[in-house]
Amino acid sequence: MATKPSLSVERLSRHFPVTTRRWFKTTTAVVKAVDGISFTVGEGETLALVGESGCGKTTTARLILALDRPTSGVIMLGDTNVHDVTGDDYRRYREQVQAVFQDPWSSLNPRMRVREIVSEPLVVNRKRSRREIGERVAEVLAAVGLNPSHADRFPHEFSGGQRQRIALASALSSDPKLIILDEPVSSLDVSIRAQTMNLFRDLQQQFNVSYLLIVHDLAVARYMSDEVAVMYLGKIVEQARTEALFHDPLHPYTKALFAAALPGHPDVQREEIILEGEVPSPIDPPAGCPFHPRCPLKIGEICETVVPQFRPEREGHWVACHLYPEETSAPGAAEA
Amino acid sequence: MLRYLTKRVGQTIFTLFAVTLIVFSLGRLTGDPATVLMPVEARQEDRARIMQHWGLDQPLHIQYVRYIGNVLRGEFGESLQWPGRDALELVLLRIGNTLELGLAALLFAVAVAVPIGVFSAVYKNSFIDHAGKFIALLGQSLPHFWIGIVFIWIFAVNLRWLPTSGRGTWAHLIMPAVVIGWFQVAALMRLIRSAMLEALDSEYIKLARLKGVRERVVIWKHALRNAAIVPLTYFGIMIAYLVVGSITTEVVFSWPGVGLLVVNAVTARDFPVVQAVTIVFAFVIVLANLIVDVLYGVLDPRIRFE
Amino acid sequence: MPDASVSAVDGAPTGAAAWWRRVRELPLLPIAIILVVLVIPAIFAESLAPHNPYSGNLRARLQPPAFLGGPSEFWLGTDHQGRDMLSRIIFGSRIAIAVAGAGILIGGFIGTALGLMAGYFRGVTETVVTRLVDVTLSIPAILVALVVAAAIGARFSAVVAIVALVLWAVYARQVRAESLKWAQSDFVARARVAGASHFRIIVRHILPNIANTLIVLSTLQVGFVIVFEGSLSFLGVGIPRPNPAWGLMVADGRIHVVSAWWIAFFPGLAIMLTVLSFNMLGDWLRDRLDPKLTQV
Amino acid sequence: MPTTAAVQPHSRDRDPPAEVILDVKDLRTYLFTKRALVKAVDGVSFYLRRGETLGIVGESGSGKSITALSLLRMEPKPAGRIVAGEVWFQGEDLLRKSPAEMRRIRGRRISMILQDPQTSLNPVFTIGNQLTEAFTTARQGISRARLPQVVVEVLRKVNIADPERRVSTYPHQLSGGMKQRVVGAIAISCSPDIVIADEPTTSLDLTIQAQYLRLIRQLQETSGVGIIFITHDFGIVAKMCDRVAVMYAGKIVEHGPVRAIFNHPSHPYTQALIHSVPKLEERTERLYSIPGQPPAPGEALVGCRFAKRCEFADDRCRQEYPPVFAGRSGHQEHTADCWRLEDPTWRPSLR
Repeated sequence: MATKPSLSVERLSRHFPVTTRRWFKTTTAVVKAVDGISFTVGEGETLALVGESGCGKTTTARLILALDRPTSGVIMLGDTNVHDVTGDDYRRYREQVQAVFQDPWSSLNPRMRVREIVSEPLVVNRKRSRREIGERVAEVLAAVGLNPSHADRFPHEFSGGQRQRIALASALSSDPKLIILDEPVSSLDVSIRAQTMNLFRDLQQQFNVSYLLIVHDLAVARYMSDEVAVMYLGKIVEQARTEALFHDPLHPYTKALFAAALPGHPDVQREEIILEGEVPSPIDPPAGCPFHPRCPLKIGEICETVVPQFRPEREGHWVACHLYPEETSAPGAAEA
Repeated sequence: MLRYLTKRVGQTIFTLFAVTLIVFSLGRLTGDPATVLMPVEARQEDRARIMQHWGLDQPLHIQYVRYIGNVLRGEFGESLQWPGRDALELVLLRIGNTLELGLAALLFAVAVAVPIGVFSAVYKNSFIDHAGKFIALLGQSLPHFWIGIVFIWIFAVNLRWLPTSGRGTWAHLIMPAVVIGWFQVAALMRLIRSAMLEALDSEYIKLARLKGVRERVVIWKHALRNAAIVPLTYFGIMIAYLVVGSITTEVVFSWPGVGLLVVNAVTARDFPVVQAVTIVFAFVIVLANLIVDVLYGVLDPRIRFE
Repeated sequence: MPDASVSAVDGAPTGAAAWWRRVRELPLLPIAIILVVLVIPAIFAESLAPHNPYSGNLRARLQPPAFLGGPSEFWLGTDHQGRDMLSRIIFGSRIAIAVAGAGILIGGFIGTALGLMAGYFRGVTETVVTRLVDVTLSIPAILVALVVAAAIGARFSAVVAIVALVLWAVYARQVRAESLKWAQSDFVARARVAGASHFRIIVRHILPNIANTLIVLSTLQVGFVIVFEGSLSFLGVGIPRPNPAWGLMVADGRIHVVSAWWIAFFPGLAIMLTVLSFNMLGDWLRDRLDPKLTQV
Repeated sequence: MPTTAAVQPHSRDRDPPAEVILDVKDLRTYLFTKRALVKAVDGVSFYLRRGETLGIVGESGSGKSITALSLLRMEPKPAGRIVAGEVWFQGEDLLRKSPAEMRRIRGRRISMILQDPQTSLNPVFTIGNQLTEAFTTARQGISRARLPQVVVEVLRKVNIADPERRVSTYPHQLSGGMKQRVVGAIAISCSPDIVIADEPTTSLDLTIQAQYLRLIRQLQETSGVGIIFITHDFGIVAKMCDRVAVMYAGKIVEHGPVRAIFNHPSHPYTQALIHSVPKLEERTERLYSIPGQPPAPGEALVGCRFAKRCEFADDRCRQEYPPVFAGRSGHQEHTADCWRLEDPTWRPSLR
């Protein structure tokens, strides 16, 4: 929020209908995988979406990548609404938003040479000559620390860390504004993670690209991102600049996540907050605050009935929790 | 489970309709179904009667509705080869013999394939595994009709151990059942082997061993119980193959079953009998598939408690 | 997954030695049998066959093979019409190749196309294709062949059509399962993010990854088609007489099994050797190219 | 370990002295694959005291899981074979036991929790069934009539709500966290002396992981079981373990009490790993990035396994495997295999 936004998401929702038949009675329920979230990714910055499995972070990524259509809400990249564009505008969008996925073993086509993999975003959008494409491939391969001779090899000749570099080279080739990093290091060996994360950070500066980082590891989020949004059951419950959030988490769920995270040293003493139970099913989410059944700091009935509003508790530090009531005015009750 | 069952029953009905549709359209391929459904020397009044029975003067969709009606009532018309005999009656008269042969073949296949499949998975790359692979390869490469004749030449003509053909004592059953069953041994054995290998490689088998469970129990209880579900899906296709096998094999051994009946009927251009056989066979196969699916649902708790 | 950072290409020796090593790894016996029994006779039938396969000498009926004391001009003996068995078997290879080739090409093409679409687009396409596959596979094709033969008689084109009818379902089922798997892979998601069209994704991303499956499947299907065509011809609902189809020859020999076993034996042996070789070749290919392909 | 060892860990005990219940000496498990001989576990020695938690940390392919399986003679067949070593447990060498004797030890005296709860329960048997089997196989002398009650009790011990109802459910009806609790219940069912936990929380969500780790702690406090924790995560070690052994390419390269290792990591690999993991508690300006890749399985290894990626390596490191030296913390149990430790004043400082 400090710099001008590169991507902005407003009240984005993705609901999946679920039909269950029992004894010829059909009931239709709705899974609110993503439920009215809003955020922006600043230019050249990294926003981390943090949460446990099933919180909606991956669905959000798919919506932004236009692999799926939202139920409602808008995703704006610059002035274009992602899900409205067609033809040349659509192609331009495809050039400007790229992705690196979690599993380096399945994210590269085993039947394609590295050259074809890296140049694919350029080839399909047919705007450059073959020579330009060749130069660009050499350029991005060099940027990720691979040498030009690697371009003629197949993915199986590379290790996991190298494959993640190839995926990043491919993402960078069309000079995008935004790259979605979906758990980019979680399937890599521990000794490879640091070099990969450092590379991602270095290239962000070099190419002036924004990252949307989907991640479950809080320490990775702290190291990689400028801003962090914490998701729970399809909603963002807290969002702030990284250092502000890690210094003083406000939402009880964020606090519990921090408490649950593994320490960096045996002498680290933390408040013991262990949430009971598991994340409720998104088919039938709890009324009121979605976190109230597990919340150790529940303040009363209001948590069970009223959906807390997502609002700034401090400058740039937003939270959705009844512990932080609005001091004044702001009529119009909580919105879903 | 209920949802699973209704779905399967629905699919069964759909398949049966598809079969009738195929037979119906094939009967009208030549343009004039009357010539297919009647002997060449048919008299004018017979002609009229048949036209009326199948509604041949009506538009096609009406014909099909009438056709379905006739099929549902089991009226396939009169045999052309044996005038005066109802086609379905001829089929039902002989279906017992075919089922007898099919069952014997099935038992043979299961009795041979399950132990070989299990042992070749447990003792992978051992002698028994290689022997099993060879049997499987051979079984899938030998044409039934030919191996039947070779068997007759060896065991009946030269060695005189078994009767050449026909039905009667259990000795008559041996050769045709083995001939039909052999092909199934091959397929079933490979399936059980790969399902067992997969099961034996799983984490839950590792856990069972970590619990200190005996190897015998690990194999025959934990692994086979899981592995048995996989080949079960193949049983439906297997029954279809048994039918195919029974047709050629019945011809080779002059086994008085439906297969022999239908081949003779084809030679005699006895279309009513051919279509009765086809639909009865399709019914048997589809029903067997349904039973297998139900069994599958019962054996696999992941489906039972869907 | 293993960390395969070492290049497979770097270490491999090149030149004649490597070429020879690769040849030696091939399953030479099945390939040789296929060449000797099927391919060479089919190409050079006119020059290889010592006699006319269609007309025989009735005075030379049921002659035993030359090596069993028959006339030296009939290496494998003669049938009930005095036709030379060897010549008929040689010409029969053409029928086997024609039926297998045409059936696999037609059925394979249709099945692959539908399977790819079903696996990639999902939704209604998938439901329709899988339903049709299930129906096709649950009706034994031999029954369809019987009905067709009863309606219009035995014909070459009908045999090819029926083979294609079975095979499309086999291909569609396997291809759908495979393309479903690949369509969900991250590299397809990346291609879509890059802006690749559906056509490009199917042709450039999915098809190359199932090519091995198609090769293995097709090899294994050759054996099936030859046995299947043989069964139809044996029953008199496949290739019409007097064509020298192997299955027909076995059928001719059935009634003479007591007096002239060679009439049924040699054509059946030709079928067995061909099919066995293709199955061995298919198994070999499966181990090399596609170990995960289960029972076909 | 090589004979030039500077420290004899087995001869000394910490205060108060606790009984060593498992003593592994020079264990070697090789994988004889078609393509290569993989020395997955290449001369590993460690010990476990009653009631303590030992962490074995390493990356994938370091040999940590095969080490754990080898203790129970469950090395992956047919490629894997234990070629040398001793595993002393209650005065007996497990590597000399017959298969039948081993079976009586597995599950009863030493049990194991596997990594993936999704696949480690048999899908066609109920939870109750699989737990009952654990009791009956171990022949605990529990009467048939009392079995259901015992099963419910052990489920209650692992904090499964409504255990009476849960016994008749199948694995697929439970969440991942619940399944892992059931696996845990099977592991503790016969009150073993040692539980080996092979990355039991890697597939669990953060808050579920916290619940599970707390459960393990509680069970250990009440039963006094010794735990060997196999993990790739130093965070787990920091949270759960008393001592830690760091594995790299089939060898234990450093060993010692947790605080000694965290405060004075002595092997460059340990040092690099600790500095390459981002911290939650403080802002990290830049992580240390370890160059290169871990050795591929089957790669011929001479000298120190880490030499290729090590900033401090010299020619001797590349040619000769170092002996065991005392670690920099000065703690008597702290050891590391690194030539640099020859100079007791040496202080590794990573660039």
